[in-house]
Amino acid sequence: MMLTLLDELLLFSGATLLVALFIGRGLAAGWMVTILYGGQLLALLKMAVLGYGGGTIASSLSFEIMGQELSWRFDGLSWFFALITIGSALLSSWFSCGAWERSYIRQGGNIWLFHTAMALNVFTMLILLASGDLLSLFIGWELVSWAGFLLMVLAGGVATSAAMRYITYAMAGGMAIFGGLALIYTASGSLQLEAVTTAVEQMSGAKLWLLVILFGGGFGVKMGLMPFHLWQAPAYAETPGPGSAFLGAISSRMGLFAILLVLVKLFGIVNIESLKLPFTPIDARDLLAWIAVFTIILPTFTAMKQNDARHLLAWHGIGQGGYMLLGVVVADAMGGAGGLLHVFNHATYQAALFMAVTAVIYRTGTSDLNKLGGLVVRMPLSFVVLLIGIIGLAGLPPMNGFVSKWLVYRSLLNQGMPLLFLAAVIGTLGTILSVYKLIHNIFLGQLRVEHEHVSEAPWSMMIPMLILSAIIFVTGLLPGIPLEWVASALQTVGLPVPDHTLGGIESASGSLDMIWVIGVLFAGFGVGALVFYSAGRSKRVHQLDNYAGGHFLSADVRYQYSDNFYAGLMHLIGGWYRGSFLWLERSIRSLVEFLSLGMQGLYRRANAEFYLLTTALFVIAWVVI
Amino acid sequence: MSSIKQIPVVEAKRTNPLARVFDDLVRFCRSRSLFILHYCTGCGAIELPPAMTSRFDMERLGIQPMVSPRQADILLITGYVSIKTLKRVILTYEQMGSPKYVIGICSCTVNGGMYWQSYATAKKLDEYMPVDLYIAGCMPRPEAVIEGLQQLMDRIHAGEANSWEDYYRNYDYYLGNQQKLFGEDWQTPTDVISEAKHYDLLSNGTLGDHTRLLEQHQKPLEALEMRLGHEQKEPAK
Amino acid sequence: MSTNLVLTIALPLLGAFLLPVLMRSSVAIALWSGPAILVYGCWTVAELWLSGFAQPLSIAIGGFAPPLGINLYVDSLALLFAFAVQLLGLVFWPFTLDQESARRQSLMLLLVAASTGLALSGDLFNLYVFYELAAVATFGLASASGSGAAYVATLRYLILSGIGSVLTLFGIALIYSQTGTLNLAHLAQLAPAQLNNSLGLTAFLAILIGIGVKAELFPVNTWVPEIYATASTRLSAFLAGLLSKLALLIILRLLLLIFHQPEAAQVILILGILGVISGELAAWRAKEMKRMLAFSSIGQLGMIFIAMALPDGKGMLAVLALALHHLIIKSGLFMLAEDWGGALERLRGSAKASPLGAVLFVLFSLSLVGMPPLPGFWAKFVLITELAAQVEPLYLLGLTVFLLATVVEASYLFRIAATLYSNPAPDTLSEEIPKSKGLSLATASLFGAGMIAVALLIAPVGDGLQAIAAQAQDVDLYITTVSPAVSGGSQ
Amino acid sequence: MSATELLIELTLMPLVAFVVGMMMVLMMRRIAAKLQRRVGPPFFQPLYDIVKLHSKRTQVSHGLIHDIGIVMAMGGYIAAETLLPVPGMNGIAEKGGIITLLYLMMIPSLGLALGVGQCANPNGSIGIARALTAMLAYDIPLVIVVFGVAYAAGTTNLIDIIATQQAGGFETWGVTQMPLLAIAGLIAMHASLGKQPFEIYIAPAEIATGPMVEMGGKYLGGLFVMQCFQLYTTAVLYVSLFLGGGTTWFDFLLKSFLVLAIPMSIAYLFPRYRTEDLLRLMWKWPVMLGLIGIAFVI
Repeated sequence: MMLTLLDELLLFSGATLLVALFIGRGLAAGWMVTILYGGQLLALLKMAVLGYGGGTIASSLSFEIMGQELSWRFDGLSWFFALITIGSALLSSWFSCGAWERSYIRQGGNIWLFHTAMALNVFTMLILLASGDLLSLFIGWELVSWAGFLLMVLAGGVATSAAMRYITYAMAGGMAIFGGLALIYTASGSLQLEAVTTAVEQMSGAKLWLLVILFGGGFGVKMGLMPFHLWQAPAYAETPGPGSAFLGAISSRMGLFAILLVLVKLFGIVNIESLKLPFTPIDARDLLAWIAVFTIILPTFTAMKQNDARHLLAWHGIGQGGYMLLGVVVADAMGGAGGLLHVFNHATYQAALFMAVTAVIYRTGTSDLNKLGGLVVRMPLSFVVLLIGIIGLAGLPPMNGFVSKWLVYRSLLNQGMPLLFLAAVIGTLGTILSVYKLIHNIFLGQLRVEHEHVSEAPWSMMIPMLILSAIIFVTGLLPGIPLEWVASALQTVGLPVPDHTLGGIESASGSLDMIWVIGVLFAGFGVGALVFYSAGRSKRVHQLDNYAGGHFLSADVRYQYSDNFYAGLMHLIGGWYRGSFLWLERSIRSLVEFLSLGMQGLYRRANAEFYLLTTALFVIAWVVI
Repeated sequence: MSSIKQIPVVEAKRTNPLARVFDDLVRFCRSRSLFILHYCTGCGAIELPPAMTSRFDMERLGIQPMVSPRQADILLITGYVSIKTLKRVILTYEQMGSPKYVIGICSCTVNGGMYWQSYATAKKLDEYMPVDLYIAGCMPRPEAVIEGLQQLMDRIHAGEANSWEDYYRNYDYYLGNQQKLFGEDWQTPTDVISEAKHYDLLSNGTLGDHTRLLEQHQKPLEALEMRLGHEQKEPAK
Repeated sequence: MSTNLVLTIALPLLGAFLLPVLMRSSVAIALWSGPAILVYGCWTVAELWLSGFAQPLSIAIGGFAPPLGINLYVDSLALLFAFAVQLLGLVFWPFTLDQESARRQSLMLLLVAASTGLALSGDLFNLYVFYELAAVATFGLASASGSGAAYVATLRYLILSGIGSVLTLFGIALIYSQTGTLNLAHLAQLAPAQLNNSLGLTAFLAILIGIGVKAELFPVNTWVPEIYATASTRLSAFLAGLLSKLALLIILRLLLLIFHQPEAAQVILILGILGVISGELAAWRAKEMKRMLAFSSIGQLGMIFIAMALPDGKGMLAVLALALHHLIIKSGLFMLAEDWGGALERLRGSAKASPLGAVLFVLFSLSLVGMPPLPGFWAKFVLITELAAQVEPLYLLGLTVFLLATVVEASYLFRIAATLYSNPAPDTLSEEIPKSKGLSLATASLFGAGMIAVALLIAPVGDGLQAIAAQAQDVDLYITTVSPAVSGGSQ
Repeated sequence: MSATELLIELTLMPLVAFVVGMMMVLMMRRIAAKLQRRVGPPFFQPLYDIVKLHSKRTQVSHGLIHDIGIVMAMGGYIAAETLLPVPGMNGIAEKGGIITLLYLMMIPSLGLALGVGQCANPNGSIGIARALTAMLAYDIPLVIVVFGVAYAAGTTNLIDIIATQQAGGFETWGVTQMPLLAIAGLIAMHASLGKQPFEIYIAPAEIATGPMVEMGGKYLGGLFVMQCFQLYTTAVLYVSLFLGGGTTWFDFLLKSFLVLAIPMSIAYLFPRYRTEDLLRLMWKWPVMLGLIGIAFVI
């Protein structure tokens, strides 16, 4: 049998899984797995044609089960997501090799399980990305969900409860999709994409609404969209360092992939737009957009209140997902491009950020923002990585996050959606606030006595971080590179493509050329440096030689502002954090508790025969009447 | 970080005429832009607001109040200086950026004034730090303050107000007096001696018995240099 | 060869009565005769199957042709279950050797005989008789563990199923009074004319509730948790896995052959939905593994009832798939539960003590919640596609309940999994941690292997089931097979 | 346009900005003096201050980031000026557009934040926390205004925005087309200057001028330079959004100074707001006005 390129990729990925599974206990295993990820990346790059102008590559693997055709293939969209998946897996696994691995084992972690779970995640994700019909999509979806569960549950303790919460959400989402699948099947008589598209055309509004809700909700759970976002932050944050980098980078984007495939490609934004919400001016698309916007704002401002670096980042991961969905549902050229480009950018800087935080934990043993500070003098490279990461996350030039957000803003502007635009910007501002808190409380301010002897993270962890930082900057300088891939992905889902240059976007209504912008920015820095350094030579002083209103500072006194950052802001908005969703979750939980209590009571009753007779009488009476 | 080569701004014996013009400009600017840090201990503070506000308006002379010692050029001390206060005054003085000037206002700073017999006040301010200018009086009126400031400005322009260098040159003397008051384990976070080296103002008066005493007690406070080393000093927790 | 099939009922029956006697003379023979009989039974059925079994056939006992005589109806469905009975009888054979063992083993044989009868018999009255036999055997076995709780539970079970039998008998009597025959095939012919009325419906419902006691039909299933929690695990596995399915089989046959009233389907649907809700919810708070499994099997049976309620046999395939899947998975889970009894909290850290058991548990759970590509997924897929195709809101309600129930199921099953994998409480000694081991683990892994085999061969298995379902649905085939004379339908 | 011309523009634009900015600082201090019946500083006072600060012997540094922060604070604005078209010089305005400009204007404050952070002084950190909060406060009305203008002009390119306003003289100016947005913009601009009553993050008597607490010598000097740029940029941005930019340097500068004079003459009449009051104010009135204004535009 002739192997297609896709087969090679899947085989490679499967091989990685097997290697991790069988020889994953040795210390060299990490490196071996990492190399295999590299191999997967190569296998993917052999399909690079998909990234530049499309076509599809089918897998020779396909089944027929109970009259269901199952097939797998890759197109531009799959390639784009697969690139991010494998890339982040490669770097995370590289990061985990060597020093981190040893310390993880020293703390009683099971490294074999870790590598296996990572490999399993990548494998299942590739299967999901390759799905050629709705049934294989669902199969891939469930596999990804459970693989993610495995990775999240690794750490035990708090992580276990977080993962349990996740799996309940994920099952709910999966079942919603399952139901939707059944409905579609009855409508179209097949789960092949073409059949579904034709079936959607002559589907009644109500039914399409139901489908949009089922699928949107189901996929939304994984993306952490608004009402279903609670599980994500703790689940990602409590995963062992590199794992959280990987999950944060790509895992929840599978939801976006599925949304693109089903809602955008199969249903079509036009059909979705035609669904009006009764008694209101808004339609399904606006509904999605507003969900996206709330997903941007609320988690971002929740992140601002976190005091654990990993949780803070994880909450931002949820918030950034909103930008992607927002761009995709606005669905004009710039919006679509922005949404998809943001997937790539987010993956890069989120991974870098989680890695930097993990490096800090590796050296100091804590990620509590109130127990750190001043580490820049001890871990300068990690600081640089974190800095680049947060600039990307906050979406400021010169990093890549700016480009994608710029595109989203522009699309909202062109479409004339002021409120959405405003909300998106509010999200960005909130992000700036909370990432400054992050970098300040870890790296700036007063160095604690117990961290006097901390040193920079080892190279095995440093190199992947630096590579990521380089990617973040380069794709910020030359957004044209990823935009090529994004363009071909957009074509496959049938969205318009913006005309882009190497430096950015060409548009009659105002274009963007990052090469120039960054050029002048650095020129400006140069001039500033000239002015600055031409003045007198400066003298470094100890951090305790500091203004304290005439007070004599000493090392044992903490002279650092970290807790209740943004106190003034919280005076105003602090009362707005109601935890309503937590309350909702708890109430649902307790409702189930209550019901199940009742049911057990039902079964604990001794007079079973009484039930029997009553039922008998009841049904007979029912017949007679 | 200052690996970049740059021109030291103020230096004696410059031959380059342009440089002399430049120095002149710099001195002029210094004299016309003075940021004051008021250290108002007991009394005398009351006379400064009028000097600043609409009646006399220091700002027309380019003088304005500042808040933290890092920003200020003039340390303006009014009223008696109790020993406790003096510690703070010295700390503040050492944290100020040179060229810096000290003005003692009111008789108390000159000779203890009405507290000349108190056990708890430092009588002569210039035993503990070089004072550029005393404005005597109990208390001096704003005119006097302005007058004094103008004198200081002229001296700065003339390049004579260099008493701050004296603190580095004769640190041992000042430190000695400070130790007399505060005991021999007295130290401030500022590493004056290394600064003296930094400004190449190290002279034979800088070091002496007292500085030796200081070095015995001093908890070292070198600046935290940025480290790139990957070898862990202590095993990671 | 077809007559050998009768032996699969007769031999165990014989053995059941002779065993105590044998026991007195020679223990060895007595010990091995039981398994031998079962092996023979398996072989007979398998051999019949393998020898190109295509057309269903009817075996008239004693040469009297139906409808007068008693007959066994053998189609692939019946064969499948007959085989399952013999096999599981073997698997769950009480090998323990003590003064009780003779009684237990003979009861086991009796149970097997009766179950086989239930699977094969083509006659309503025989069905009833075998049903009673099975019940009697079950009482004996359930109380055999000897604990007080077991006796109480068995007593309740006894009363309940007693009343159930009375109801069943009442239903059968009604039918007989109406039609004058109890032969299924014959009834199938007469039904459209004579039973398609409220009286027929009453009869059906009476039988439904009566037999529902064994089929764990809501609400006459309150004996389930007690019995399963107290009786020996192997028995529970047998009951939950097989006997309930046989009761289902009876109801299914009646539904397919005789009672086509929509009301009948509706009642089943409603009771099924209630069963799912009550079972899964009750399981969510269960503090003990066996109890949890008991409740969850109530829920699963409820799902099967929902499938059964699908009009004109659409759900046949789903019923089969779900039933067989549940048969494998639940038996396996019960075998695991044998060593993991007691409070769930005790199970902390068991995964380290017995990794294989834990892995099996996770696999079974995954299949139970329908994770592709495990067989459970396909079973559920078949069901929900059928349900979604219906227009009545009640079916869609069923669909919704089904999906929600699955979420609940996942959350409680994986709570156990998490407990297994979590670190043991600091003050527990390693020997305190329960390990799953020995025979039970072996049996469980047997079922696990079976499950994986099915998962791998899902395509052929699916086709096979479709064939079986098609055959079982075919009423005319049934009639013609049993009484060729009346194939014209002239009665 | 040839490369040399572009190069000249790119060098001239920041230079002009700096000079004009210093004049604006002077104007600000003079206005304050006049309001307080004082004479006020001499003409070259801003220059004196900057030269003096850069020529201090002691330059207390708390570390590399401390230095880099100041460099970013100056450099960010220097870069921003090249995106801000002035009469006769467009620089690279069409390469960026207004959104980019707004984001570039955040770089200096980010740099300052980093630099202050390494000073290890809580006063500074509190100052930055307040500054960022203030940014959250005034940027919301600001982006509403920018959205309105850009949507009305149908472009984010500042050159086109100015051109469309200059097309029909005074009638087509932003201020006449969208008066509500203009008012909202004015308030937001005032807050963005960080002058009284909104100077919550300077708060001399409270947190020792917040970010500047550890800044002396050229560090403070750098911030003075940054202030010049800030005043210039804010004023010119407003002029190009609402007052039709400038055709000649004369009316351009006239407009800029006038625009700046408005908040300045209000500023020194009020005491300072508390942080939450600033937020409340900014999120209520200008936002309301802005949204109504946008409603008119769309």
